[in-house]
Amino acid sequence: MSHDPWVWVAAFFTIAIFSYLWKENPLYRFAEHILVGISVGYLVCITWFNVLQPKLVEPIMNNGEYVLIIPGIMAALMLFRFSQKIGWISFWPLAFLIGFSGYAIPTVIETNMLTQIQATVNIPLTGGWFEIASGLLIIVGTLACLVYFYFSYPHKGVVGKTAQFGSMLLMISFGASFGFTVMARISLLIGRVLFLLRDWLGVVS
Amino acid sequence: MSNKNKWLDYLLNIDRKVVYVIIFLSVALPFFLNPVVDIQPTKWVSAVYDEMEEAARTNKPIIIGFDYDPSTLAELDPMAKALLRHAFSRNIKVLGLNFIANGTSLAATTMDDVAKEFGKEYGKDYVFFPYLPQYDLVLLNFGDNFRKSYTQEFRGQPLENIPMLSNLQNYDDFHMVIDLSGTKLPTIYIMYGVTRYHFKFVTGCTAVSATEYFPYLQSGQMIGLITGMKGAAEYESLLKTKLNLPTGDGMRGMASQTWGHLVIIIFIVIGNILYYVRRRMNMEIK
Amino acid sequence: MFFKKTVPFIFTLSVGIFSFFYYFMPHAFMQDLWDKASQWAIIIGGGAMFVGVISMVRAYYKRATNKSDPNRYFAMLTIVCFIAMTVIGLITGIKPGSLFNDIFVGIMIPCEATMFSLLAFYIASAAFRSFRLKSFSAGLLLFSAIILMLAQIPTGENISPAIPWLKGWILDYPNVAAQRAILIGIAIGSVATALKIILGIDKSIYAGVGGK
Amino acid sequence: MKNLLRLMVILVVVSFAFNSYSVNTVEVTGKDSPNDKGEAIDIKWTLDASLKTSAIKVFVFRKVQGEAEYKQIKELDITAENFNDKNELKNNIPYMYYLEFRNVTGEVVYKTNEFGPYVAFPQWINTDKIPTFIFSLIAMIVILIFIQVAKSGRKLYVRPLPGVQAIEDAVGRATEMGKPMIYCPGISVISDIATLASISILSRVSEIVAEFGSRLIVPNYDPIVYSVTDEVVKGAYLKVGRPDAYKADDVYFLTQRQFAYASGVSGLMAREKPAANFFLGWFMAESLILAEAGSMTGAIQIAGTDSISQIPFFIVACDYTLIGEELYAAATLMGEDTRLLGGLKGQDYVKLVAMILLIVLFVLKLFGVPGIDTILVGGN
Repeated sequence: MSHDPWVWVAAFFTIAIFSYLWKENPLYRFAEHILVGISVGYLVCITWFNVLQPKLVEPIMNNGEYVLIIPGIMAALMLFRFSQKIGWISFWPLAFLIGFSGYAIPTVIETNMLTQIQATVNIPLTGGWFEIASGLLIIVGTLACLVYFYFSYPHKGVVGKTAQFGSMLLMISFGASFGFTVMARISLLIGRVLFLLRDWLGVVS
Repeated sequence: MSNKNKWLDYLLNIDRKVVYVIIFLSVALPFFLNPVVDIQPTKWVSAVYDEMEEAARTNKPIIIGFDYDPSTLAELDPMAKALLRHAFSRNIKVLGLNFIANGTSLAATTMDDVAKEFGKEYGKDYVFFPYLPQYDLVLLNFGDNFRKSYTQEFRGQPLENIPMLSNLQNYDDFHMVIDLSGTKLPTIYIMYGVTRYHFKFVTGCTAVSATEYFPYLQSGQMIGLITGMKGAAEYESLLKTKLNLPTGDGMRGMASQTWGHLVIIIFIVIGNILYYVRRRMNMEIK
Repeated sequence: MFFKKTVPFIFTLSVGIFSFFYYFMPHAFMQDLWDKASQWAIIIGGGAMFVGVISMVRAYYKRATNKSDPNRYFAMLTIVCFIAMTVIGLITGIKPGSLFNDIFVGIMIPCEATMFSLLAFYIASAAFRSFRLKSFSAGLLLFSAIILMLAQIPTGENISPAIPWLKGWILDYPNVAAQRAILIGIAIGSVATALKIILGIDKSIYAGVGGK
Repeated sequence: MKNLLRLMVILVVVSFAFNSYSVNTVEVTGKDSPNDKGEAIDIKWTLDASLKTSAIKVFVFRKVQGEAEYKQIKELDITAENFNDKNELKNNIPYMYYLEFRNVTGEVVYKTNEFGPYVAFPQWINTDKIPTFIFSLIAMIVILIFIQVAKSGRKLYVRPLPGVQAIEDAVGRATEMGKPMIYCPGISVISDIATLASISILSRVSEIVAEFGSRLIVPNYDPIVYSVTDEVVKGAYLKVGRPDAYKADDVYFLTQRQFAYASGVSGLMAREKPAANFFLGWFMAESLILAEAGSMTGAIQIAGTDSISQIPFFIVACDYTLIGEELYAAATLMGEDTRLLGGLKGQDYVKLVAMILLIVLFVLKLFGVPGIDTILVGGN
């Protein structure tokens, strides 16, 4: 049995959230509302200590980089989003931030398209018949799945068959992520149960 | 006929709470049994292990991105601890990064705990950088010189006072980059880091998003992948067999993982059998 | 009209075109300008984080002061916790060992981790009550899922070494083909989205302003 | 005059930059590292076996040509065979180098002669990225063309989708049985494409509902999406000429917290016992709760999302699932949103270009055409 008060607090909140399984109740609402308040307060402090202080306040105060006042003002303008009259002023800094998605266009094309196509083409069709078949499966399979997501030609005849083969590969892949998701969800529960049994009650080593 | 029908109805519309109790017991009870011992590490986990050994040999530091928050703590924290234990036991210097605001304290605490185990000193053997927004820009500038984005480390000292960082500038000075995350960040690391600077990149991900990283493994943009709590258990078993380091929470949860999975598989099978028996009976009545 | 629509459009277009060509032009001229712009963006990004904070405080403040809302006192509790956590953090700092960090470990971790661990219960009850083998696709999906699940646990390895091998093969071949096609589809989608935003064709980013 | 002289010196010096010095057992070459903003010189060396065993460290020394004293700039492991010198290196200045190999005790095992001079200079264009530039232009131009063509109102062909039929059948069945339908537009913001597609489908579904007088309940997650769905459903009743039949409280804002929304909709399903449920838009982990609660009431369930991690659950728990971009295609077939149509067709033809590129390169590689394996991503 742990003697650390914070472990007891953590155990209380764990049980409070688990109570939601029985039914939505005031204990759960109490824990949820505290979580919302604390996590937003946490965000404010992290933003201040890790971002605004080292990147804005200190450079201006200590090193006199007064040019940084401009981004500082633009950061403040973001908050005018909520005013009825001059809400539009918050568009300016937002527009500046959104502009950086200009870099996203070429990098997405190189990273998630050209490199992928290049890797598919570079698959070595050598070794035993099984390696060759598996390699071909990736090449033909990628094409088949792309055809499945192609909407400008009706899925009839050969194109229909390719799309069907593509949808089978998609189902196998979704099955794999389904199996992984089951493991992920169970792991989250294992983490909490381990906390209750070991760190709190100490009935388990 | 009717009582079989009654049983079927009861089972098919069983109250959710009964199912909840079953899954809870199937996860809680195995903790009282002795833990699972041997696990066969998969190809991509062994690749990460070998790459860490290579980092030890070339004596270059590594970067670990702790991009997870409490919601995915159960899968990624055991992984972080296993990787840190491996790095510290081989005297590899570690630089911690973080782009998930809610996970900042988590990462700082984990690094300090494991460093204490190996008597490693903050600033000399490991250092943790603060949270920054606009991670795409930070990752891009990291390839040129990380001092462009970071002026202080997490505890507030300027980077010049950190002995470990003296002759480090960008990705080239690190052997590899490991990103632990359940979010889209590993893909961001590849798009804004690997594509431009071609460093060795490894991902530790939650099992939910594992399947989407395999194209990057096949194309070589990513050289290793650790998947969920099982991946952490595999890495711990490698550390146990090769470096005789104690196993952590990953292995500890494997018994419950086994029972939990078996229960879910049985539920799916039984659920479908009952469903089809019910449908055939409805067919007969009509 | 000029200030509301045109100025933001000029910002987005100019930064958009500049960052597009920065990708292809490593020259020092582009690099220095990029360093300046990205440093500003990080500061503005810090400011953007407070937008979320204010929208939450407004929402809960409205509920706290609304007489008829049954959860009135809970909303007040949220506001109080928010102020308390902020003040504690600003006083004690955020380093491990501070009270701020203890509250994070003692309250935020259990609440958030337990909230998501509820999903294990939901997937269990869904597995029993709603995952049905209704079509060939669902059948193929469940077959591949069960192979994966068995291979995750030592039982799978004990049943036969073929299961872990089959899991490896499924992930390295059919899964790569399917996910690669999805990746290419999403990549083209995000190019279209980014292009529409930069060229001002899609203005929905600016929707919802004015404190409704 | 001075500038001309300096230019001459640089030209002479640059001509030396590319040759290599053979320095007895250590072969050393150096050049400006390509495709960068300058300030970087690549040094490469090859060791013979004897050096690899005796020495364990390599020390790189550098000085500006003409200066007297060398400075140690880098310490490397013996395994390293190249070094990209980037620290405080200026462009257009000739640098001289030499290497020192030291053993375990730190004693110098071998010292090369000085080699160089090497000059770093910036490049304006990164030649490795030219294929990316070409493909980016093609993609952008194709997308923009189709956005304009769709905006001009021309009809663009989109293949028939079984999913559209499934949605219309589900609405028909619920109308026959006189039971309500529940339509969830997802938990994302209005600017998300999945939400726009869901709203486009909602407009068609609410038209059918308005015509036959059945009941459609739309619980919303986002206040702004709520205001849009409210207008869309009201508009459908207007279009069909029965504005009075529109029940305003069937379309409402539920909550903006993930699990509260899921349990709220589950409670709604238990109470209303709907005949059909529609989950169309962006979903996260709560999709599992919605699909399960719906399947318990025996309703027909149609789902559609581009949130890849949730698709497996919808497939096994619902009667029909629109996967990824099928949601956008269904939206263009059912609604009249020209933006969605232009986006879909533009992306479709860029996908076609990608498919053709894959096939062509694969065929070229089969015929053994050289250089195919790095054609798209440059030499690195």
